[in-house]
Amino acid sequence: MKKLYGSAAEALDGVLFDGMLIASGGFGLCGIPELLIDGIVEAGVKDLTVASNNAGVDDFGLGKLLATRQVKKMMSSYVGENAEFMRQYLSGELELEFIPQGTLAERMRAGGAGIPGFYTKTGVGTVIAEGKEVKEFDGQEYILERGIFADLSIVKAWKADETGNAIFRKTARNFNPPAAMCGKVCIMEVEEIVPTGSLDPDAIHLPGIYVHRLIRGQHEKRIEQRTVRQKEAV
Amino acid sequence: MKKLYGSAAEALDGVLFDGMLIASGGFGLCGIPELLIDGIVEAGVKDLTVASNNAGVDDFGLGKLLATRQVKKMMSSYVGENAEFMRQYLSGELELEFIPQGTLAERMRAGGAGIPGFYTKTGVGTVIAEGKEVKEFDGQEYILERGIFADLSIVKAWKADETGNAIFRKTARNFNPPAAMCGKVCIMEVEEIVPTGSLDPDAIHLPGIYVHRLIRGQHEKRIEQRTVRQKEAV
Amino acid sequence: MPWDRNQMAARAARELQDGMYVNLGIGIPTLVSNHIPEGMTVTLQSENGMLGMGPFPYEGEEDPDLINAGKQTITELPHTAYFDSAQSFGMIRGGKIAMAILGAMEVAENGDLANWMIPGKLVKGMGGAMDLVAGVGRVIVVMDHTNKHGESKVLKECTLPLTGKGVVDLIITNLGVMEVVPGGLKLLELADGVTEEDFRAATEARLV
Amino acid sequence: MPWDRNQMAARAARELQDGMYVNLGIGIPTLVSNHIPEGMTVTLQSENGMLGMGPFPYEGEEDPDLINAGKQTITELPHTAYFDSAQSFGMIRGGKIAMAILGAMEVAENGDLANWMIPGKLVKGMGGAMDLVAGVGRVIVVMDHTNKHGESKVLKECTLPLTGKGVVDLIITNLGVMEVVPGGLKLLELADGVTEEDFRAATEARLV
Repeated sequence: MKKLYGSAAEALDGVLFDGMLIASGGFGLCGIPELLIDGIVEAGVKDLTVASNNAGVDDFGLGKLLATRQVKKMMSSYVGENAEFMRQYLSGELELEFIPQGTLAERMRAGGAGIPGFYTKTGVGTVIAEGKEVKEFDGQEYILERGIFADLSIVKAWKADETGNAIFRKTARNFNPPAAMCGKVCIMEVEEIVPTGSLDPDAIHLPGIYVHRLIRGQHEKRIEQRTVRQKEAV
Repeated sequence: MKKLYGSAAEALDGVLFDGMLIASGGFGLCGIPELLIDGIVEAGVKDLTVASNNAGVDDFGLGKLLATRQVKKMMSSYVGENAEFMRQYLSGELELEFIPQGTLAERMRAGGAGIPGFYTKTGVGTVIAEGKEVKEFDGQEYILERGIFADLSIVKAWKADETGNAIFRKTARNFNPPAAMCGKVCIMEVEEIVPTGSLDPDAIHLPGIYVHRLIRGQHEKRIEQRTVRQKEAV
Repeated sequence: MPWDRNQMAARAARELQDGMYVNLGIGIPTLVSNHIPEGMTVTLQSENGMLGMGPFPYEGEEDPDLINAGKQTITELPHTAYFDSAQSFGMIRGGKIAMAILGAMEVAENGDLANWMIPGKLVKGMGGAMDLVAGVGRVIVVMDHTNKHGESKVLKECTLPLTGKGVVDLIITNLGVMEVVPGGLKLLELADGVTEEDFRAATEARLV
Repeated sequence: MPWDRNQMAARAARELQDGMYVNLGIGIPTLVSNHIPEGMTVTLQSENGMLGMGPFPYEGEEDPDLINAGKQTITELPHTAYFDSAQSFGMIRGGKIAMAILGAMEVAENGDLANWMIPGKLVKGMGGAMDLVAGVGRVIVVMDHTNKHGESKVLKECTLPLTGKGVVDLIITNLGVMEVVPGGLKLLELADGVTEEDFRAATEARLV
């Protein structure tokens, strides 16, 4: 069974529908599935709910899907690097569910691991706990959080073999593995396809079982906050 | 702060007490903390509860701790490769909590990740569910399982640097990472200490933050079921 | 003539599809890997923490760090990936493994499965069986139709403690193949030379 | 004279111990890394998925795949390890990070912390702050003692939506250092030239 597709459009063919829940990897603009986001913009599917830690910037990343008004709701921990996002949110056009960053990552991981709910102390006593079941364990309060089961996962890795075994690079790993795990279908974009057998089986971050479709392409990899230090005088 | 100790006895000094809960890595005899088990035998601490997928064989692995009657209770998914174990169990000298293998791994991982409870469908409608809270999610029943918070984790890795960043080899990884995560104190034994900076930071299986003490030593690495195939005639 | 172990394994192998990730239990299910059709890629999981399980090693090439869930020495393949047991059972519980092919002591017409414990006898534990039957996409049982006393193992209700409730999808025995459907079992196929009468006589469960 | 940002960071750095794994928030907490004593090893976590965070890169050496939780380009160190965000927050929630040093809008005498949201103003989200304050071993707040209107930020009760309930252990402001103890805050230390009277006048919370 071939997992490798020729383009984002081909890989997305047949899996998109209006109103679907999409989980996306990436943190800020780092490790985001650039090509698949472009593909979804092109496909024009709408009323999307997108679980992603951030929402991109105006002209890059998930910001592009917001610009086209394809997103109905975001599930995120930190947004607002994006003027159009804030405009839609403040005008009530866009729903937003704030989720603590670790709870979001764990909710994705839980969905991928067949865990419909887990207890955490994150958010106890805050607005995050409102409407959630509270349970005591050993005298401490915890709240029940739900696994995320997405219709589609879109993720970005560095390298993969043709069976989808993938490795990520540095902090571009971030939400990509948990996002990949929680989708009924997972599509992954990579910078490089390597021959099967050339990755160290001990060093694979995401086994191919999680990856249903695979594309390779050029990535812009934009930097959001370029910060440098001065070379000390020799 | 130095994590590297000279011997199992030195590494175990000050962390053992009667009645404690120890989580151990390993599957069968593969990837077990041989040296630390020997060290605990020598230390003579007793009334231990040990969470480990298996219980070793009569003269190797956790079987040694059973032979000396230091174990009060095992939390395991599969036992009985061990005559002394079965004798103690059948005579009522040893308590045994059977835990499905995946539930055991997840309970360790949960404890390490600060999750006191999670829901799973594993064991629903079986003896495993008896006495456990049942909850419905989306029309399906799940049972509540608890995170394991161990007093001590004993694990075995292949290589580590001096800060405890560790890599495992092939299927010897098994329960070692989740066991390592769930202990208040984690002691790791390795076959090789490598200079800090020589491991690829993208390829580290267990970051050193989980590892409090570290020893290097010779491992027997006994094979439980040697199974081979015949070379085809050329 | 009823099917032998190899024929049962071959029949089970016909349930495989190209690209599938599969978990094979101990016993007859292990033989299924000998019957994967040429040109079809099926990736075997070993639940201790491996995808892409290869054959047994040649003498002298055994590696103590490379064993399967039955603790036997095995080998790796070009597409092998290793991971820890929490991740491994995450993919099982999360439904990423398309199919498990397992042995059984008893199966009931509602899909209940018993394959881990006989009260009063030595109990070694369920290992990963409960996780597998609860989590994987499709559970196929391969077993003899009757026990050594000639009593049906395909029952109205299991008498032994369950491994999973309503978890079995397909039953392959030495006498034929049954699908678990609402209301009972649907006979899909008879082993060569087994009559429907023979089959019904050996089956306690309701056939619909 | 009250402490300046650097003096507050230096004071916070005195809470560090050799071998600690620490998470530093944005703003003054980031400056703490400039005050780690010579010879002491402190490993910084970046909660997007990294232990062993190094300094900013030199011009031209920025790597888009290597950023901190503030999305700034950074570098790695010899003992760096990368992992995914679920693992990263697993270690936070699991109490493996010994200490977090964070900024705040308000802190209350019972350890309540508010640092993510002002109703009616633009809300960008809590990011990882709620996970950090709920999970790490010890939470140290570093902030100005009063707001720009001169009103105390060290309160009897927080007025803003909470980031965490009863989570703060130590408060370092430009006026001094307080520990959260049963019944209120214990004044541990005054900034140079700040009198206890000044300090009390600027503090709404009960000092015990």
